[in-house]
Amino acid sequence: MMNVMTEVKKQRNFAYPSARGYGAAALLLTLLPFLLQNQLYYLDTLILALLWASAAGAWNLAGGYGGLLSLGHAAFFGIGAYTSSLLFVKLNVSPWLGMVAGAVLAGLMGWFIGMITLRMKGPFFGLATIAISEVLMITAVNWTELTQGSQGVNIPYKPGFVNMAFDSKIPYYFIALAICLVPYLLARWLKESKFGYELMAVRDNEAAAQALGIHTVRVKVVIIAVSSSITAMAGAFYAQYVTVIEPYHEFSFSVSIQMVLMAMIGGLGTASGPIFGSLVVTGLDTFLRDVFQGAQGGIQAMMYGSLLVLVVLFVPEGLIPWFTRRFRSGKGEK
Amino acid sequence: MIFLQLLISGILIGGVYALISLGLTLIFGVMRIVNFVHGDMLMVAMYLSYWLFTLYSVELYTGLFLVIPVLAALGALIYWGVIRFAIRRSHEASILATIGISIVIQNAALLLWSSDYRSVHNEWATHSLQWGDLRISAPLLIAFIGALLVTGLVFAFLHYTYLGKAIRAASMDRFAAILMGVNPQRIFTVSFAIGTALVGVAGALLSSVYAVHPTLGTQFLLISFVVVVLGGLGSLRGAILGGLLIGVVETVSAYFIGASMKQLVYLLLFLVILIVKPAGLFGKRIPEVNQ
Amino acid sequence: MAPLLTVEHLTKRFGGLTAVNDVSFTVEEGDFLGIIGPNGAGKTTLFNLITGFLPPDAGEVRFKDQPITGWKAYKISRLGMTRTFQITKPFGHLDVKENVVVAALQTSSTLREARERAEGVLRFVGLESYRDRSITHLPMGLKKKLELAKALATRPSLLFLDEVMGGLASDEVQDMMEVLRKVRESGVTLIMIEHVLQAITQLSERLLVLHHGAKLAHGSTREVIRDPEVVEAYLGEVDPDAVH
Amino acid sequence: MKRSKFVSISLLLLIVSLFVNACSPSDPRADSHKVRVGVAFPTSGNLAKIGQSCANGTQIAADMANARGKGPKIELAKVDVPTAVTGVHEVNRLILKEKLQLIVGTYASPISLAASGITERNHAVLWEVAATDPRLTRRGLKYVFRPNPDATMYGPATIQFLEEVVAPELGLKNGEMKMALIHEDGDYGEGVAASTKKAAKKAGIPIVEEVRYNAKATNDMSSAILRLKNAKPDIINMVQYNTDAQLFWKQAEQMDLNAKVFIGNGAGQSSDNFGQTFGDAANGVLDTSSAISINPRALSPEMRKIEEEFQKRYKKKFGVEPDLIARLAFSSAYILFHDVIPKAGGTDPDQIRKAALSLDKPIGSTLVGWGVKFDESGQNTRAAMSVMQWQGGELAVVYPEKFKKREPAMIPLPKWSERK
Repeated sequence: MMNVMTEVKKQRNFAYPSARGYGAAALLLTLLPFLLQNQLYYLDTLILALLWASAAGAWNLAGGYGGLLSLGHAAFFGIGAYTSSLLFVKLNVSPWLGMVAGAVLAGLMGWFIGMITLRMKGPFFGLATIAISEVLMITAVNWTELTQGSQGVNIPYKPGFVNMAFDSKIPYYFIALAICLVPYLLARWLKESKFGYELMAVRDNEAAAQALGIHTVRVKVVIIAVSSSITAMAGAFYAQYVTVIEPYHEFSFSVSIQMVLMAMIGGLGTASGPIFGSLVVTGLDTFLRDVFQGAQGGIQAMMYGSLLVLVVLFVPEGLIPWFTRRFRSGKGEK
Repeated sequence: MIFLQLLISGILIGGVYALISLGLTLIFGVMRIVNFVHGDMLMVAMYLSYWLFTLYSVELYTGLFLVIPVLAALGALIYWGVIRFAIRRSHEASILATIGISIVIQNAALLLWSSDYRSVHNEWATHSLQWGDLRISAPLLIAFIGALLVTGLVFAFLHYTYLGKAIRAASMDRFAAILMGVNPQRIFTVSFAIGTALVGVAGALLSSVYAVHPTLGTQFLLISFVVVVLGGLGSLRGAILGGLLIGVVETVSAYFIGASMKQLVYLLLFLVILIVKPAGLFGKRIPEVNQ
Repeated sequence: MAPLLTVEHLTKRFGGLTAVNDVSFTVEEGDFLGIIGPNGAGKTTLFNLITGFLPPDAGEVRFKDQPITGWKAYKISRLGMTRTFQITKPFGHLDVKENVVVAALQTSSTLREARERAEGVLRFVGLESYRDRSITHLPMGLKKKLELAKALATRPSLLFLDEVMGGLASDEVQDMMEVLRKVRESGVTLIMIEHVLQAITQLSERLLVLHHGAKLAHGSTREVIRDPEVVEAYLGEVDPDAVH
Repeated sequence: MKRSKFVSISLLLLIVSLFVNACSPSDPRADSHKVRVGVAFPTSGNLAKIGQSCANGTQIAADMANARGKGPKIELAKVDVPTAVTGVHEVNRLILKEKLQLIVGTYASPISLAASGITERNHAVLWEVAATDPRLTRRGLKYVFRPNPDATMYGPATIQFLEEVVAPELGLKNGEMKMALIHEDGDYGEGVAASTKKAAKKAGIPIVEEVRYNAKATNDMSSAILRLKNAKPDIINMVQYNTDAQLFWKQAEQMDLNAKVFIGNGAGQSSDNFGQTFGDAANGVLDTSSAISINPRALSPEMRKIEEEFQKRYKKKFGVEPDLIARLAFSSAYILFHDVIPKAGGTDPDQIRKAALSLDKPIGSTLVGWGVKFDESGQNTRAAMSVMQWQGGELAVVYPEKFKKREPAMIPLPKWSERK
């Protein structure tokens, strides 16, 4: 972890961005869906990008800022998707409440996993998280009374705000945007807070952090719990948007890896990294699927795989730190 | 009698897992990277022996000696081309690299050889030895014997050649090994090549047992990591014992609690062991290699 | 008034090797205790036992008569017993100032206060001009100063220094000794493991000598330097007059 | 500070603009004599082989419909949908960007359920060719049509075959025919197993054992085979995909698992790979599904010509014989391209619905033996099932009477020892 992000530190010590910067961004983000009114398909792509950005952003809180490289975050994504859907389908509980319930449940699960995986370092921690998401997958497949097993849960389409289901895509965009902002703002806060500094200290050198009096166990467990609950929120929104969830995908390794890759491509331990990573990956995947429409399914997946390898070789610290470094060094840095 | 048959079947499938994990424990042991390409190397080896058998009617067990060098070269190429840079960057970068290569290989296989399910059907494929009313599957038995033979060979290599000792040293403490004049790049290339060649042996021996298709690798990936961690990193003995243990546990639990939940047993076993002994069942507490 | 730190029969075995063998000593408020001994004498292990990084096999550690044996490292540190590491452990992705801010945060209520105090500590140890430097290109001397700065930023009452002078050039040793004198004057009690004898003899009044994990000698620096056993085991000839 | 904020905004704009101009929408206006139809199958990932067969079958259906020149020329826009979320995204592409109103697809139930949600909301038609989840056509959706049978039809068809053919052959009454189930625990396996158990209960056939397993992670079937051996069933009913079906059959021989009847349900035992891998060792295995090719005498003369042309075109275009799933996709798609679209005069969903509901074709009027009569929910009520058997290395229909190409043989199945 050490030498990956040596350049990241440069854009940390910034003062608060001026109101104008924030204002411009806010304006753009609210207008965007209306701009794409007649290009609804791109709105759909954007919504998916924001959905995956919120999951990647949530993962990044633990993986990027805390150095806890979980390879099984689909466990929390699945818990979020299943909790809100089952509450809605079986007890007619509004998905908004379901999302909160899922977040709390996943947070507890994250706290528990944090406690049992404390002493595991590096690859062992990653493998343990993969095992945990597999265990949850098998449970969901076999606990048919609760989860309807592998047949999956099909969420009936009852439009209305309470049911988080809409005819137009624009409300979905704003929900995805809101969820996506949660980990983003949290990440920005981390850089300016005691907990944030302690977390990054634990990531860089746990022994040194303990020597300074940081309760490293609590810091790690708290960030995993927070990261899992936000991942669950993304899972709940996913369920409402795709309207069909099944254990073999929602708890799958490919979902876990997608979050990790987006955060890595964008830039570990940066606030906007996962968002940018998701835009690139979702955008590229969509673009390639469009270009290679007729051809055998494998081609765009091969492109996706090669992109990952290229990022590792040439832009290991991720695109955002690379841009900011390139952008800043162009200005004759201090 | 049931239990004896379960035990035998468990040991036989355990032999398969051990054979596949041998290569992984070498790579994972030496370089501590979670290598996602390993499963796909098995798939490539199986395709290779399938084409050798169908196109050039080269028997599986003779084709083996062609599959090994090709896989070794492929392993060295993958290390030299990509993983070498990824490791220098960071731990995460190496995971990202192996996942990327895995996706590329799987989809290349899909494009090149289509998604058909192909398996070698020689007379050995469904042959089985009878012993009383116990049934021992011939191809699995051959794979099991192959696993023991190969372990012996690699064990000898690791203990009696300089290169082998250097690899073992690197897997115990990379920095100490470097201080002793071990050239890490050569060690990593060789261990990656041998590791991949070993999985080549597994592929050749198993191509009559399983039908190969592009995503076959993912089926064996998690379980081979479980075996390697149980057995302790870099420990060949551990990989064999770990493989047999998992094979028996899986077969017995599949019988008693149902095949759909059999994974639960060994996954929970895996988690408990990681919690109690984060360096694996037989492994020593290997000092955390800090950059 | 109970001594600041009491160590009684502290023992630690790694398999057959007894790294620390039945060591007992006390440290009074305001002392400056030096710990010397050949490599592998168990000095760092002793630090790890006292500061909670290693659980002892036997013996007890008391801080102002409160038993803290086996406590977790962060709890002991919060009592005001902070340590530095022989092999420096900076936070790789934070710059010099941020490393100190992390430490200062432990005893500050707001981030701004921590930043101000961190600035103060940086000036105190002479690192203020390197505030924005990243860790990877920092020379050893500055890394050692950073270790000290981080420890000081937690406002310790008892400071454990593990070879802070290791690898420093002679002028850097003088700077460091000057800083340690100022730390001492600010009322902090210091325990220092050091090989640089010049620093030991000029800074510490009392001296503890470890040999093969056992206490060879413990007393005022002047007497211990002359103790023939110590001389034979470790020092070789030292001009007794050099001792102040 | 302002600079990094500015950087992320400019990057955001860059990405969005990349989207907008890179894929400009093609000409939305579909002129009358040409119609564009979406085709969405999983052509990558685990279901790649089946998905590709479906896409091939659908392509041939379009070629042949165009060759007949009855209705407008049909152009296909293919997309790959390996998972539900890509299904949603790609179906959105076909509807919102390519402006299509008719999509043929998906094979896998979760993808079908997800895709039908999107088509319904966007006033477009989903023409499902193979997915078996009963819920697809039970949610009151107006624009979902499924010519193929759903999972609930497998059970009754198998039980009916057991009662009418197997029971007399073995000289056993229903109550005496002990049946064991072994099925993968995915949506396909669970659906068919559930309907089989229900039908068996109704017919009084005892279920003596049920083994469920995870198809993706099963490397060894010996414990499952042991469970089956213990139950000493007369009939073993299998619901398996390709790899697990082959592994199961290999180990059944190795462990000498014998039963009077082995009967599969579509997928695994009906795939061409099963025959290629086992050759004569596959002989005697039965499979309930849509017929691979029914007895010509049950086909209308026109259908007989179509079967030959399909066989010829498929071999010419893809170099291999069409497997059952390709035939199934072809039959479903051909109903749409050849009968529904010409009648609807285009792809307007309401016209398509009207044309589809108006169809009334007897059993045997498609390649795989179905008739065509859609109920209000869009489910084809005449999706007749048939039972096939591997004989002489080939899969041939042996039941029902009208479709039979060959007599059912090897009932009871000879023991493995007697086979060699």
